Amino acid sequence: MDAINLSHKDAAFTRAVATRSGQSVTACYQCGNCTAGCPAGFTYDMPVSQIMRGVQLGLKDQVLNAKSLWMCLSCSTCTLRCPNDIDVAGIMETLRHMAREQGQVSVPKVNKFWMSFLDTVRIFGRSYEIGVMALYMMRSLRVFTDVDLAPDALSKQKLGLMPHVTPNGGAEAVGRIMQRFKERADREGGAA
Amino acid sequence: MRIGVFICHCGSNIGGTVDCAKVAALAATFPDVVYATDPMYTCAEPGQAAIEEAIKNYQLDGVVVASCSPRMHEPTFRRTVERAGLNRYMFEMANIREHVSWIGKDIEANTNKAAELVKMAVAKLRNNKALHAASFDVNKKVLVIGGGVAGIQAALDCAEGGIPVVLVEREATIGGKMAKLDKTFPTVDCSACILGPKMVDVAQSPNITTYAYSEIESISGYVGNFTVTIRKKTTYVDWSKCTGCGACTEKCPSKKTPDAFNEVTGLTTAITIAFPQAIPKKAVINAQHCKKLLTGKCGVCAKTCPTGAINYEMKDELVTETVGAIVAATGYDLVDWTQYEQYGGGRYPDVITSLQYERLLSASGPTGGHIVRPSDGKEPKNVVFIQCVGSRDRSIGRPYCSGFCCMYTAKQAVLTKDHMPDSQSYVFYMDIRANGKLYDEFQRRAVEEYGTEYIRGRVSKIYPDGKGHLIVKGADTLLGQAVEVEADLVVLAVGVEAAKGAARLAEKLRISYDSYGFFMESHVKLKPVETNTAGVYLAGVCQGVKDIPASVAQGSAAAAKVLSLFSKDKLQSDPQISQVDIKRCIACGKCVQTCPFGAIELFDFRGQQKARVIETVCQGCGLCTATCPQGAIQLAHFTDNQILAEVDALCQC
Amino acid sequence: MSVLAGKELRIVGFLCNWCSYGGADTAGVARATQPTDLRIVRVPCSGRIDPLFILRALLHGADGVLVSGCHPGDCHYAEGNYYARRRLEILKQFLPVLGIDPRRFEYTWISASEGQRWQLAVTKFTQQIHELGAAPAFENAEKLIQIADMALTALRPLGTGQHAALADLKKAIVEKLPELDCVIGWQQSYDAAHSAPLFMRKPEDVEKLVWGPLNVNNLATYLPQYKGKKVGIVVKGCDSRSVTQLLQEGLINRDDVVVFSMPCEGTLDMARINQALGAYQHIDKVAYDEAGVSITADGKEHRFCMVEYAQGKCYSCATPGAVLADVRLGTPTPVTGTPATPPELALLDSMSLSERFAFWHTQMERCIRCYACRNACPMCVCRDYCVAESRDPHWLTQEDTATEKFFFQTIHALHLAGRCTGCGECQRACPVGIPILALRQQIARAVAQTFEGYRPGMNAKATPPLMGFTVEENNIKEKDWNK
Amino acid sequence: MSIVYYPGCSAAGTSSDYEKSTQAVCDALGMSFTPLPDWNCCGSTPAHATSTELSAALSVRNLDIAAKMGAEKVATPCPSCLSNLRLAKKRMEKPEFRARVDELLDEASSAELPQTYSVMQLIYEKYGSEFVAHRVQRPLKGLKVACYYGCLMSRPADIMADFGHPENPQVMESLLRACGAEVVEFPLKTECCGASHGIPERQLTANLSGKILETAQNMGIDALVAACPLCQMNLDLRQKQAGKAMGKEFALPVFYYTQMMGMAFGIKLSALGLNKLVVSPEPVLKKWQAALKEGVCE
Repeated sequence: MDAINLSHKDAAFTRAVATRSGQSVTACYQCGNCTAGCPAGFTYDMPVSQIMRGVQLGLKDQVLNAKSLWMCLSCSTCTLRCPNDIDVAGIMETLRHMAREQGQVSVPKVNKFWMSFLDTVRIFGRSYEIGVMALYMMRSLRVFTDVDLAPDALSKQKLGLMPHVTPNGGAEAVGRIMQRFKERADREGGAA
Repeated sequence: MRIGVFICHCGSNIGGTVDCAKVAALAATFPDVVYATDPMYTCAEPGQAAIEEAIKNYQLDGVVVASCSPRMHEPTFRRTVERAGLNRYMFEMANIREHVSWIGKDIEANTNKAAELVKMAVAKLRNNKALHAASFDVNKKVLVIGGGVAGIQAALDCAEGGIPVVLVEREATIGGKMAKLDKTFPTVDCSACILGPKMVDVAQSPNITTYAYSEIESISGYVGNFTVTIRKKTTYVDWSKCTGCGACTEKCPSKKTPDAFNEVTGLTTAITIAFPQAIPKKAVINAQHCKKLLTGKCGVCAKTCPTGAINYEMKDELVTETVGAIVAATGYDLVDWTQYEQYGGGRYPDVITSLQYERLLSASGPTGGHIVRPSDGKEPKNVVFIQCVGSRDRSIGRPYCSGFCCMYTAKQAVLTKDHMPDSQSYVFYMDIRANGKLYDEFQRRAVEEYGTEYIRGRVSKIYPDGKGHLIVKGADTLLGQAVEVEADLVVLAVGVEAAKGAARLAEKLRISYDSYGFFMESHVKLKPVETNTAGVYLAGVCQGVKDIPASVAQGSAAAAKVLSLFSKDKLQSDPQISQVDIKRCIACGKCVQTCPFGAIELFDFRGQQKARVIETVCQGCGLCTATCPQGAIQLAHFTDNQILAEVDALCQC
Repeated sequence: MSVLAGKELRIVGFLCNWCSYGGADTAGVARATQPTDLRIVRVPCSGRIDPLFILRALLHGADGVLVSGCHPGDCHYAEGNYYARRRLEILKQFLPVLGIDPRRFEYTWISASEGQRWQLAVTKFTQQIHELGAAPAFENAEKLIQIADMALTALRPLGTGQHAALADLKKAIVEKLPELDCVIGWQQSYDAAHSAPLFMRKPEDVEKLVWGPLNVNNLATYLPQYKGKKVGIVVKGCDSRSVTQLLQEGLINRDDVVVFSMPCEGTLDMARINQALGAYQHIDKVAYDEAGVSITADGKEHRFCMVEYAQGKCYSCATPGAVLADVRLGTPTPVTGTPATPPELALLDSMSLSERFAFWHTQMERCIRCYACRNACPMCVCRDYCVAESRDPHWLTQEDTATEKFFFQTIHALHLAGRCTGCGECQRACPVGIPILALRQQIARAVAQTFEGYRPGMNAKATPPLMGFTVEENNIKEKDWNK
Repeated sequence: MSIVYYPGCSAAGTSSDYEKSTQAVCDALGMSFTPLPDWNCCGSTPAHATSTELSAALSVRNLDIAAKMGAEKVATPCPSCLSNLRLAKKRMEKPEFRARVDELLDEASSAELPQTYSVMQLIYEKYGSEFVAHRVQRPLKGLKVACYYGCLMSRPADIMADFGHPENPQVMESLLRACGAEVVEFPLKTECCGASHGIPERQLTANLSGKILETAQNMGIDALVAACPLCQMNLDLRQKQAGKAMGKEFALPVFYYTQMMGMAFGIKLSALGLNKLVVSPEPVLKKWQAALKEGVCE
């Protein structure tokens, strides 16, 4: 492993994370409580506390490429127990936004699932499970990963088979929100 | 008037962001200023000598020094001008460091501001009058509040110096927190063996009067002459008769009383003597658990007591003592750790505090020194210590380090291994703070010789796994991974906070306290024992976290301060007190009505009522001056004309 | 030395030595960057801060004043800041009537350990003052003349007191006279259209006593000089409040005073009446009826209806009967409704801050500094030792500027804070007719709002609000610097 | 003023049983809601993971409709929706943020947006456990249960402060105790179940749900009680997956709290959607009925 040259650290990145998340990055004293409590931590390639350290040191590429950003469950346990009152989950979310804007999505399947979900919302105004599944399978080019659940899920009518469309033009209104969002994101140079 | 002005560079502290030479040049143009200069260090010996010389060479009758806060060096420079023959009140200070150079970097603005502050000081000085201190008698007796190790040390040193001491302790016995400890770091001395003799000395000293189970009700007066009212809380036992034989405690039927001395790790009786070495060794009835007091039926202790000391009708008693100085040594309490819901919020019996663990380790504790789990009485194998619970935690408003937890945790890990060779201890820590004599060496021994597993990371959660273990979920940040320990017993190194009621006591003492309730010293570096109230000194953790040697040292330091204060037969009173202009006074009595100290009285002056100030009682607040509509009562050194001069110097330009 | 142009404004701070000055030091030690505008005056205690220091600064060029003391409960002198809190709050509420933006003055509590809080307070306050900009100079204010609209609905019937039991009153006075040095009442003055004080010592003096809307003088003004002697006094409702206030302050003894009272039906605004009469040689006739007075001067009859020509204070008067009296005669006058804002104050209320500044400047230019206002005031007890004419303390110069004269008015008003009963003698006595009562009325309003409806002169046993305190103040809010 | 009801998307699919039982329990208590017409999805995790402003826009559209209806409060059974709607309202307090969000909407949103509450909180605050106990007809005798809130019902702490301690809420416990159940303190009540990662990262969810189920089972309870559609699905539908991940076999029925309350209120079981539970509730029902009968004999 090569030594990281700290004299080339990206201070602008540190500042950007602090500004966009509204959090004081320097307040972190690396106690590791976020890592200790993170339920998804065992799937991370970089534990939360090290992501925080990476942000402090301006290690932009390393942080934005971390798979951890996409494995985070947004449960906010890290925020809750941070002794320095840092909204760590908020920082993770900010990093996710920044990574996507830069086109760095290290766990594509998670993102694909999210995009599929938002597609059904865009079309129908509400999400419905079969639609999300179908779109997700198309996107990820994989068959239903939860085949083992299918018998139970189907027999117990766990999956909405019909899209529930909002009745009074709500779907169209949501479509317009998404459209405006996409246009603005394109205009402002972020990848939505 | 001939005024000299000295604009101090304070090295680069002021000179770095204030153009001192320019300020001096401007000052030379202010009215009555005949000499202005900008020395490098005004407070240093050559700086002070230069002031004295200038006073002589330029026939100055007033001096302004622009430098640091007057709270720092006003007394220093007053002595300087006095040495050169001026009255010490013909001196003013402009604070151009704390209020100028340290809070902004704009040299133009700072220089301008510094010059204006000097202008204000000159304007005030032009209205100053020589003031002369009166002298008054000192009551050479000291009050020590708190009978922990710091208070004990202060009391013993004063008593040794021949000073009568009144020692007031809130609990039934002196000894404080140290009396509850099993061993002390880094020598693993038996705490009782080193504190016990000191406690006995207190009991045997003819100079020390101890009021245990008592609290300070009120304090009035001033340095040299304080009057203190002490509330002796009801013990239901006449201590003049109680011999401490303990017969009552053997017979008392209420055997399920929580044992406060043992940090509620065990049970005791409703009538109890805190511990065998208690000083004073006297019984106290816990009214919340005494059958006789609760239901009227019982009275066993009264029947048992061979000296007839039990008195169920007893009430609180107020006693008054007069003293000349006060040492506050009120110590600390543990942070309420039950707010940590993630550690069970107090619901898991096998999650205990470090002080409770001390009682479990102690041979005089409820388990006779056997380490057992409170839940099932079994000996634990895996013991997890968690540091910084209630320390360095902004989220609960306790951002400071409690200082000694690292060391006592290491000690407890060592003792755990001594008690149970098969056990394994784990310590979750963030940083090890072991900067005392032999401290780091001791902590390393805990790791290297005693096999304690130190894990660098905070603990996120403790929960019972349903099978008798506690799962401790932490992180090893050095490894970069979450880790878990299946613990049998978890000991929380709970942080310290100011003792309960510290703020209320501070108000009675008229001293300041910080946002955490610790008492404020006069100067954080140079006057760590004094307070801003003359005659009131601090010792021990009440001033800030510290360990036993530091507390003992500060106790001795406070005693030294008291002894040096009492080395004079008379004290000089502060002449900055109110004075009545008899011809302007119309005896409307508004000053008498508002004075917080009752320092003003009406008297008959050639057939007319007039007000007058009782010199030794007046504290110099100036409330009367702001109250009197005709300006007939003026606070010396802060008269209407002096303050108006300052306001005008600023505004009318 | 002038303010750094374009960079700074003039901000004066008054800080107590023990807490806030220490807090400012703590901020300095922590190198907590702050704006440079503030200059600090160190005082021992916030209780030492006479609100007049603040007014002096604000009238003489300060753009803002910040006061800081120990937190309530933590005063080094036990109680000083409790008094300060009340006095400073009343000052803050007083400023607007003068035309000074109350945001130019704040008071706060900062302990010696609160360096950060001090930094926040200074930063926010300086920002606040910069948002307000430089304070306008009083001397530069434009000319503005406005006159109060006196057409108001009174809370009680106004009349001329024709059914008053004057004969009974005279009888009662004659009966009491032997025990008393004298009884103070009213008599006809140089003509039938004016009245003057009457000092009755013999039974025949009592015959001269008159009762009616011309009895404008507040006779309580004379009482303090009789302290120690037994005297009687005839009072209207408003006068009785002055008597009560004098008793409350111990300036007279209850045992030495016998109070005679009859219900008042209102008094005339003599300034307007004299103006209507103009210069005349002789009063031919003064005739009263229920609704008003007809005065014939030099053969010309002038009609003055009470509802139109009463003194401003009479419209909002809710105490036509005496608050305390030993001899009470006549049928009480009914009072209905709640007091409205008095007309002088209503006029000020209708103006913007800059208009008020202009208004007062115009009025103060007219002031001849005769101190008639002070001399007429029954509560102005300093008399010969008034700070207006003293060099030690030297609050006022003899400079003939509107600012100095205005500052005197604020001194008078603040010395009366919580004591002024609103009798209006100051304004009535003013030879040039400056409506200075409005200043006292604003303070009275602030005192009533802040201290649960307290009205001076209603209860001789009460503690005046500014001479006392409560640990918790219900209506005084601590400044929140985080907003 | 009325409380507007926002069901959330899963009400019509995965958790129609939650929806059904919620309605039944509210009816039984006499709590009425006005339906929010034309509501849309709050965007859930995918929206806020994409953009805070997009997430807020989707939520605000709903809050705005409610505001224009004059709603005082919005009620939702789903903690995820709750969290999104509350966060959106809080963030809209900042003018710059509001302007950015309004740009995405058809029209600028109302100045005052109503606050959102979980149905559970509304029941608890309006009726309290005493009234609920009074309403009970068939107490949940003999049933030992543990409450599981999931990670979003009490968090983030700053926006959910009115619900209780974020680590140890007590509302569900109080309600179920009022219904006669023996409720044990569940130490993992607010730990995360794996949430929406069930589809793309099933192993993650299986592991987390597995730990929760394991601890719960160790405590010797009859059933786990949930309040979140996603949690319930992960713990119930995915219970076999979780078992496999832990190398254990679980058979722990996972009810919605509204189903349990409905049972206690004497509501017909078919009206509570118990048939949709994947892990059979039969043993629980049997134990309960047996205990009830015993009670009758006493």
